[in-house]
Amino acid sequence: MLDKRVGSAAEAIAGLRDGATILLGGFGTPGYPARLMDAVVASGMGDLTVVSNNGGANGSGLIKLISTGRVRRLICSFPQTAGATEFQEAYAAGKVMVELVPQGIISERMRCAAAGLGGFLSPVGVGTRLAEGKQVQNVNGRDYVLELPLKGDLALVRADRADRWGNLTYRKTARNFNPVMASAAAVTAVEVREMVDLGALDAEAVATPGIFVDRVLVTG
Amino acid sequence: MLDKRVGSAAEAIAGLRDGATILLGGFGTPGYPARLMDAVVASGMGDLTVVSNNGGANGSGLIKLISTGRVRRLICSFPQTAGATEFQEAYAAGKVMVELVPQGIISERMRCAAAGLGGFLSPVGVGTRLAEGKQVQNVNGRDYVLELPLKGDLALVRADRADRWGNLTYRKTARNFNPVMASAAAVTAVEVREMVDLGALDAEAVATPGIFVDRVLVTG
Amino acid sequence: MKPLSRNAMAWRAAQDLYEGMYVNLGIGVPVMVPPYIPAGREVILHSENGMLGFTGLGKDEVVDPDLVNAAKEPVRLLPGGVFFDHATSFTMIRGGHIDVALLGAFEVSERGDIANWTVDDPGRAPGVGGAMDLAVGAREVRVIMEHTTREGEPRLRKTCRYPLTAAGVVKRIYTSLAVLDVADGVLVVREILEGMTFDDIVQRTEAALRLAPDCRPLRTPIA
Amino acid sequence: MKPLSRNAMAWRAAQDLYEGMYVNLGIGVPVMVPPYIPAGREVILHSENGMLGFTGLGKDEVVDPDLVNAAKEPVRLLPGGVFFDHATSFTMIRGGHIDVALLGAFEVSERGDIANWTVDDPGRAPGVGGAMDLAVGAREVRVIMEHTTREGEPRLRKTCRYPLTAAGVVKRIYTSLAVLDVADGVLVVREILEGMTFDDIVQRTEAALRLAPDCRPLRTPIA
Repeated sequence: MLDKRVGSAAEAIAGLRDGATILLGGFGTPGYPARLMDAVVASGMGDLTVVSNNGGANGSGLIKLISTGRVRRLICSFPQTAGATEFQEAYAAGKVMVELVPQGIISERMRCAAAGLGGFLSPVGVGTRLAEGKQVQNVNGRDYVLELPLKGDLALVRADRADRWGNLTYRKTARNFNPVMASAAAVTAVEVREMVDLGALDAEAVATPGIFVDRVLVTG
Repeated sequence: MLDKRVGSAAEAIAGLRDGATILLGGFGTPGYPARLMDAVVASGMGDLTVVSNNGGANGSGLIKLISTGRVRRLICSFPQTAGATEFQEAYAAGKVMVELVPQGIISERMRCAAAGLGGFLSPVGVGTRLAEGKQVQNVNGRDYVLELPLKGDLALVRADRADRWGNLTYRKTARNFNPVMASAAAVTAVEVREMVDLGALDAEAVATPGIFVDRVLVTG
Repeated sequence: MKPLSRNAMAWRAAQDLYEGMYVNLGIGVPVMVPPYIPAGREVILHSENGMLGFTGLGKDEVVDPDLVNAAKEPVRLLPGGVFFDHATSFTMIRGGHIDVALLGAFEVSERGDIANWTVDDPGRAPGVGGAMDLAVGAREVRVIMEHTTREGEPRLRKTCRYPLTAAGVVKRIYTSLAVLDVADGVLVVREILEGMTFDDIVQRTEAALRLAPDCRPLRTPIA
Repeated sequence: MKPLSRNAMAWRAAQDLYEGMYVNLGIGVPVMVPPYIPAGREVILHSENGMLGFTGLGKDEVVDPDLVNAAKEPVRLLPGGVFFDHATSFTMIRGGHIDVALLGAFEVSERGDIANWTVDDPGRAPGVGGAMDLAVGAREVRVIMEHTTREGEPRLRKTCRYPLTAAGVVKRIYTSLAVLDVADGVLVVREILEGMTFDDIVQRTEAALRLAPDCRPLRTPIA
């Protein structure tokens, strides 16, 4: 019987190694997989590349990793959280290198990897500092930046409900980056509020089909 | 009050002109917008480019258009329907030019247009006849074909339920090409089985948000 | 004359949003717009984190931590509102499906260039968010910003001094003193804060200006 | 010896599908596979029109015209089965999320090239469907086909005569006479139809062959 449930957060992130690339779901707090990230902190792994829209705040696992210098590179669109100082301090202290990518291009680069494509031509950022060093291609008279796929070794995802095949539903704006990240990593670990029987999820409303999911941890 | 309902199929396709590009939903019969296509037949418009996975059969609006020479170019992956002869006869008689595109590349090219991108690098068809004449690019040691966006003037979509904002749900495998086509045309006309009150559709299960939809016809 | 407050600027920008428009509101003053959209107009708001069809939360409404806008503030979903993932959200943004993006900015040039993502402070990590996607992808880009910096320097420039978000994309600017449209390398002044003159605006602006023949007084019902 | 029937070939291919595999079945013999998957193995079938987790329809089951597989035949969704759109479906296919694609073919070469989309009949419009996406994107491509044409010509070739679907992608071939694996420009014969010899296979094959040391008889419980 196919059952993707795991018993602990440590088991969910098993295989994580120094130097890995982690795709980390969430937009601020909604959809952020707090328990899985705590397990990453506990794992001791470092030299990580983390793809996350934000830089973490308020004592989260991500900000702990960053503050202790274990994130070599943060690929994000908006690292700073309003009202929080921890990221700014770690950044000013040189503890993390930031690769700033426009928000829609982060998700599109991950989708590109998920969909098995070799890159895409983006109109975003053309002629700006964020396109420096990237190849520019002209198609039908318009300039585009060639953006390359962004694939993770491990995706950490927060969902609402799952079944044992790994089908997922999300809750409101906690969906955000999670579906695209789930589809763009070699291993996808998910924490969910609730596990339901196979067949209990609406087949029309599953936002992440189980094919993209490897391990599911129920955290409540 | 924003209300995308229209009273007739003719109104739903209003503005269609000779030479237009139509994105036509459906995979065989499921999800094929029969009433809207009948209106295209009745409109008398020709010199059309039609993007459709199949070439139509069994007296459908599409096969009528093709048989009467009104489709200049059919962009499809699998024109022939098992057991049907009408398409084959029209093709052998030179009534339609076929641009054969791998099935996943048809939808990806439409998604590319929908997402405002300039093209994408595809591993599909590299070195085969279907890539002849297309630009090949090597990225990180692998060859890709540069595929360009495919945008419609009019998308014809079949959905299950809609609300007055144009939010759509589909039914089972009748979903197929419809969501990507709905998002990739200048004007999107939809026929639905049923209209429901605003707020009656599950906000987590709407497969096509109303932003992609212009006109909704209830056909039952 | 006292310049318009942030609320008053939000009010003014809201008046130009019409029935059936799909509108994205950037962080800063733009996210303050919803309560000022004239009653009865169904303007459908888009939030890049993955939502269409919401409005601000009323005073006594319950906060749902999983229901936030791009500024991570709690909001309320309207009937007909829907959720989707981030890739779909930016398909809407880049693909020309958003009618109007209302953005904050540091500076706008007379050619409609916008700079709103970094002030180049070497000690601070910059943040771009969805600004570049919105600036390039929305059908129309409008900016809400103070007319000048706290130090009194013009934000409407011949050329932006800060790194660009996108070039030549801004159509209309709502400032604390005026409403201006970008037209062929010059900003056309459509409305001037009641009690001020065109010369007052010229003195506070570096960009080339032209007075619209039908320029009207800029009045808001809130301070 | 009578070659395996289409059903028997489908049966043989089904035996190599294991618990938890995501498998796409092409039109032709592959879509006949579901009833032969050993009971109790949860193999999750993918259909490129936008569905995961289904099986063939039983004799007395009601047909739902909106519930079809890639061959447009009615099927039954299993508990846990889901629907999605076409772009998502091919994300699964091209992105390496499908463990096994079982495809029909006209010819396969000794290097694992596959030709399955056109026989170059100038009077007939060719059809490619999802074959090229599947051939390039699935983690493993397996082919089910008759060992020879109706005229007795080998379908396992040194080089395919028909236009290619993809080069060097096929890993295993189930024919009506044998099971073969592609290995460095030679086809390794793993199983030979019971009652036939390696020489019998050699005579009916153009591709370079090698007999596996542990080659077994190919037996099926159905005719």
